[in-house]
Amino acid sequence: MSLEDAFADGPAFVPYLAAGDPDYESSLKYVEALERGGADVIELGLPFSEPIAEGPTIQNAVVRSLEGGMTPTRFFEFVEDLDVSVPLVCMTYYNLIYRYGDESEAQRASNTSGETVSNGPRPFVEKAAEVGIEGFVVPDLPAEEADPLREACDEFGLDLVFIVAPTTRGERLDRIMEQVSGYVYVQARLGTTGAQSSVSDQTGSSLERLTDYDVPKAVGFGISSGDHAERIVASGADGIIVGSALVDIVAEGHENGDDAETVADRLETLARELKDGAVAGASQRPPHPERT
Amino acid sequence: MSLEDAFADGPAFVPYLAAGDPDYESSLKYVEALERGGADVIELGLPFSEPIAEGPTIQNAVVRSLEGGMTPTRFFEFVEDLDVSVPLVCMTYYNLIYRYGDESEAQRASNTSGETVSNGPRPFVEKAAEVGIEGFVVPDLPAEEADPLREACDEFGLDLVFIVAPTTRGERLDRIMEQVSGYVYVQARLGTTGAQSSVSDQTGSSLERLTDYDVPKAVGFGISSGDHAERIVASGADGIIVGSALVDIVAEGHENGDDAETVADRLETLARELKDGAVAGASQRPPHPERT
Amino acid sequence: MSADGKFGDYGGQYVPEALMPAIEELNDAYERYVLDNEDGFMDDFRARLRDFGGRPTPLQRADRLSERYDREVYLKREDLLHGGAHKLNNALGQVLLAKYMGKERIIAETGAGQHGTATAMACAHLDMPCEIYMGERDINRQRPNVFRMKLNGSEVNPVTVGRGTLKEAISETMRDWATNVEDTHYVIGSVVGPHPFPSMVRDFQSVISEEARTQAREKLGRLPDAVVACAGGGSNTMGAFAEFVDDEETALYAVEAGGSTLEVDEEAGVAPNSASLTTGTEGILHGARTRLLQDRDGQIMESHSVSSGLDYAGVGPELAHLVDTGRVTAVNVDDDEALTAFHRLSQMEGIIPALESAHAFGYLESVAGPDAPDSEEADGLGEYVVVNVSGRGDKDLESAIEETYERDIDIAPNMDEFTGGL
Amino acid sequence: MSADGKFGDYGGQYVPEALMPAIEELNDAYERYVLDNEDGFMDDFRARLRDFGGRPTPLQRADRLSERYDREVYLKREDLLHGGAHKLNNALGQVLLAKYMGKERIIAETGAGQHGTATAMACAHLDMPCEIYMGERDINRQRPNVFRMKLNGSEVNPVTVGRGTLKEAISETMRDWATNVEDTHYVIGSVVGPHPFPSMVRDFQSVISEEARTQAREKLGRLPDAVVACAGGGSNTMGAFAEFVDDEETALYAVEAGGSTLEVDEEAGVAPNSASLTTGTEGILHGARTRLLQDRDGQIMESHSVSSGLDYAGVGPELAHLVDTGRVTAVNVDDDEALTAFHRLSQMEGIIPALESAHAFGYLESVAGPDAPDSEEADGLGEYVVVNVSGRGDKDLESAIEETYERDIDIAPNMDEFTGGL
Ligand SMILES: Cc1ncc(COP(=O)(O)O)c(C=O)c1O
Ligand SMILES: Cc1ncc(COP(=O)(O)O)c(C=O)c1O
Repeated sequence: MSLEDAFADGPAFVPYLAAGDPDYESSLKYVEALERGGADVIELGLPFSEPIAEGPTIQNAVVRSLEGGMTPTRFFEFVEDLDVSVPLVCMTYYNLIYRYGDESEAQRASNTSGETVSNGPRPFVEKAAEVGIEGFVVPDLPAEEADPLREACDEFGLDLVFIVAPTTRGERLDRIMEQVSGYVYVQARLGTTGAQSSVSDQTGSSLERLTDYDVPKAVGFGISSGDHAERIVASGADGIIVGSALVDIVAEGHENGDDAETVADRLETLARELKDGAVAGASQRPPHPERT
Repeated sequence: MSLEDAFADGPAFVPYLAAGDPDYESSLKYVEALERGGADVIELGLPFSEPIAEGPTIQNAVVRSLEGGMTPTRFFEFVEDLDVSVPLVCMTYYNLIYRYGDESEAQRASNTSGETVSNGPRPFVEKAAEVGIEGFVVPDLPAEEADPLREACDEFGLDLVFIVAPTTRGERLDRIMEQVSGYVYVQARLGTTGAQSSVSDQTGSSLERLTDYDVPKAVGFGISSGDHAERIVASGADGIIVGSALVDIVAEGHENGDDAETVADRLETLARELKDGAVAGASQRPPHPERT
Repeated sequence: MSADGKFGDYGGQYVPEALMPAIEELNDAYERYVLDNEDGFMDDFRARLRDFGGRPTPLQRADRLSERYDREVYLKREDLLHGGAHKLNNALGQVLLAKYMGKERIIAETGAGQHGTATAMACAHLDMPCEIYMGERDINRQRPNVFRMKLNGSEVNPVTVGRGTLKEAISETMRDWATNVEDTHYVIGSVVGPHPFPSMVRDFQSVISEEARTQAREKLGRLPDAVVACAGGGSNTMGAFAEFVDDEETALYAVEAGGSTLEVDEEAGVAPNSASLTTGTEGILHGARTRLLQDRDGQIMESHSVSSGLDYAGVGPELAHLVDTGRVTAVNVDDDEALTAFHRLSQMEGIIPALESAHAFGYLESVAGPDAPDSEEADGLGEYVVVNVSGRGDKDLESAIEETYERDIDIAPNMDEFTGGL
Repeated sequence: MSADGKFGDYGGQYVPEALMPAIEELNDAYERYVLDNEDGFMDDFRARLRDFGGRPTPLQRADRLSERYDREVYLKREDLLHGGAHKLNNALGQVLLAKYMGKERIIAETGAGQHGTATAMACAHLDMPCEIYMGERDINRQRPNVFRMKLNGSEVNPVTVGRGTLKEAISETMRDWATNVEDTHYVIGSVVGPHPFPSMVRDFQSVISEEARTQAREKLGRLPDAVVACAGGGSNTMGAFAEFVDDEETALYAVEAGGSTLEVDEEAGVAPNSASLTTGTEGILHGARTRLLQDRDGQIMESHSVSSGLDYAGVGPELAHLVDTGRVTAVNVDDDEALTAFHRLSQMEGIIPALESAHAFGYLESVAGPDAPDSEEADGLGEYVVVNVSGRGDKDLESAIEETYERDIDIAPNMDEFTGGL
């Protein structure tokens, strides 16, 4: 199923977890629980050492996952080991994509100049396609720098999701919307990721800018409850993206030493609440001229 | 007896102690012991808070005496209380001489401008004469600045002793020798006061510069034993000045809590050794053309 | 530099979308105020550098080093700038620019605290509220600089995530910026980050080479044969090089921190050095493509140097490019050599340099010192060398003494009585 | 000044005879090299002040203070001099002079350590062995400065007699000089001591007012209405005033340390201030007749100030004379006012001043600040005031924070997290 298709039957619920948080085996169970809870697409984080777009919740998840030994190679194994059928989006920072597979061990050993030139994003995309990933979100890759990744995605048939910020307007918006595929990640508020106790009022106006663009609009940043989900979908979103609220459950379980099944059940429960909220929101919204 | 007369009968032994070190009563006994030991003149220190010409031994004596409550007023009482018949020389720094008696208590209380103008050295000299002091040594008062004190001394018939350093030559020497009376204090080595284990070789040449001046020459700085005293007088000195070696005895007695009589006896013993040394030295020296 | 902020393949703008409008706005302001001197911005800036900052800084002949190295050694005295390092050139420029842009709040990151103190000073001078992010570990290592920032009225926000050092502080500041982008300017502390920062910071710092070039002509009637500067992010480096880049006859040496060794520990993700020009590989960090210390997967490594101002895993993209094209020669000096040079300059010239700047002097010793092997490198320095003294060492007294004690640097004074009580 | 080094009745040469020949030799060298520029001494000195020291220092308009005090406030930035205070002007001059005289060894006393560090720097620069006497108590209070002296290759000799502060260190240095007078020069740290020191130190420091005068003419086309400088021994003061003394239209304010109170405790021999111009009486100390803090008997009192550089019982004889004749107005500022001014300048202008210099700003506030009573004193300052920033406050960070904490200065930043760990 392509990403765009996941948005076809009503509002899509797009949860995020960092792969390998807090360890490989538990993390597999957690991601699978998201599907049981109603996920339509799953964003799977490949942790980078400098996660500049993340708030503390996801930063800490990244640290746990890295300490658990997560690497790009392990990440691809993780995806292969996962037993889910919804489309997977890999969320990571550009350097990991850029550096992947640039050199074989043998090349490296014989390279005395100290200079290693990257082959660019293609090897990473090729490998991602091979393990069944459907698309990417790369928070530190603006549309201006995205051509090489865009080309590789096109070559291997993957989508490239872009984030649209509250400050993105005019020409910039056009440039992004030209590049985007799968869905557009509508950032609900300024700042970094992180669960919030109230939902941003700007969602309606945020979405209005985008009505003319024919791609699903998934809203994220700060959604933490079924109620948030409902209101956001009611304001016109085609989907909701939820990360930190779910990661909080993983973190808490880890801190308390809860067993993985218990944590997985909690994740499934919150996932269902969010999905139900989204569905409820859809029934309240005015008929949409373009997306019926 | 005038100071110069004290040098008439053979070599003079001129010991120094800080008045009031370590306390008023003991100090009286110590000074009197010096006379018993053969002192011809006694230099009595009136302690100043910044004794820039003294080495550590006398600095510490000054601190003890000040802590014991010594002041210029107490110093004059001390001189009156002393039971000695040899001439006394007051050794102090110029600021104490300069500031003495500049203002009555009443003047001070009514003075709101904060300005107090000194009357100069006269009141101090007048008072010193009254209690029977014969002269002064003021280590921080060079001949160039000495006119006011010289005048007051002349008025009250006191002597003004100057120090001649190893570096003093030519015109400077003349200028000093014009001002000096009583005796000239010949500094045996560069530096500050302090007992030394060997005696300076320069004594002979030091004295040579002075042969043409008709005033007794007392050599000081570093003399600590009868042997030193002997050699210095043999080199031509008319007297020896000894401070730190005696002060060391006071300090040691104070530290050990020895009773004042014991310490006084030790002082008398060393004084006698020094005096005897000086006398022995005199017999070795070549007949002196001017002073027979 | 091309219009899109690229230096060869390096540079660019790899930042979250939320920051892009601010960066475009900044780029616009940079072009108008800095490049075109709109509203007399550059005149205002230069006047403040002069009156508040104390420019021009001298180009001083180092008499005893000249004798030791048998050539004319001149010092560009950025240590005399207000605050004690070249950092003020940039901080004052950016805070003033933010003021011209109508921004109401300044944020900055700092590692050793030099950029933070410079920014705090500039903000007090220009009446701008300021918050500085600093890793908790750095806060504990650099107390006097924390005091200075607070005394100048800045908030100091401890960063507790990760290892609590510069890398984390930069990330944290970017997060603040992404949240408050509309009224806030982020004063980046070196020629790093997304365009226009590398170009803009270079332009603010290039007053160093502009003065040095003029002073060299006045004092010796010619240009120097070589300019030597330490390189962390590379701002004093680019500042010292910028105006000489077109003077082909002047060799340019960027001295990196060799740390304890150039070997890296990939397992631990640790490079015991900060030599990204010498040993790093191409990658993307903090908004720009450049040379980095990273592992095979592209994870950023923990760097190390005895001098905290050089302790950074990346380097400015323009400097990386100039090294790739051969215009700048990247060399490095290890911790011991830097400490020895720190003591040598203190004793022989009466200038206690920042440990960062000491690296530049370590290079001189290593190629031209009495124990240096006869080498072409010494010839490369030529007859007339300018060394950039990027900062003074007052901030480094305690750590220099501690590190010296641990290592037993033979020319160091005996400080035994103090090493206990530190 | 008359030829014998007298300023009115003040001045003179009250030193042990052993030192007199050295002082005469010095006086001769002073006249030849300094006054007559023999062998181009003064040119050499001025060139080194420029290249090594970083002169000229700026005369900077203080924008926010000007607004606060409703007049033009300009800062003479001696804090930007190498080493961080005006002290280098004198230390460099004297060490260079000693070199011209063929001396082979330098000694100096230091209290806060600023003169010691300046002397150590000058000695390293000029390749002269150097020993610094410093009270043991001061050594413990001023560690960073002790480190700096040692790093510059000087010996630091602890003085344990008495209370172990500046007064004792001066006496001890005089003793060393009296012992080694033939090959040693004693670099006195202020306009105090026997002639020719007060005149010579003033001449070395007068570059401050020479520059300020020219800069004032350039910037405002006129001379200032007032010059304000703190006064400890009075060297920055005389330096800032010297060239203005003949400009009758320029008022001169010497700001002393008022400490905690101007009352003195004669019993204990303690003056809880260092206001010798305001409350002192005539006397003889350390080689000169001048104004002193002394008890009725003429014993020197222990002075006190929150700023250790002002903490001295005497003052330069020329300054005392200028106050007596009415040319200079002596005023004073207490510890609390000085600390408040320290914070105000740090926050409003981005300049952390030495606590000594903060006294000068405290005076401005007390007569022209928003809470000042309307007074003629404010008129006395006029429209255009120059304040001498004699040094930077880096040396004072810890003590300023501690003292602030004890006193609860309301404009101070919250430093609670640090006051424990100091
Ligand atoms: C004195 C000094 N020199 C050099 C540096 C390194 O920075 P850059 O390479 O950007 O000049 C620093 C950084 O803190 C510094 O403080
Ligand atoms: C910065 C500063 N200002 C002023 C003084 C006071 O000395 P003077 O009155 O001689 O200028 C000192 C003395 O250490 C000082 O360090």
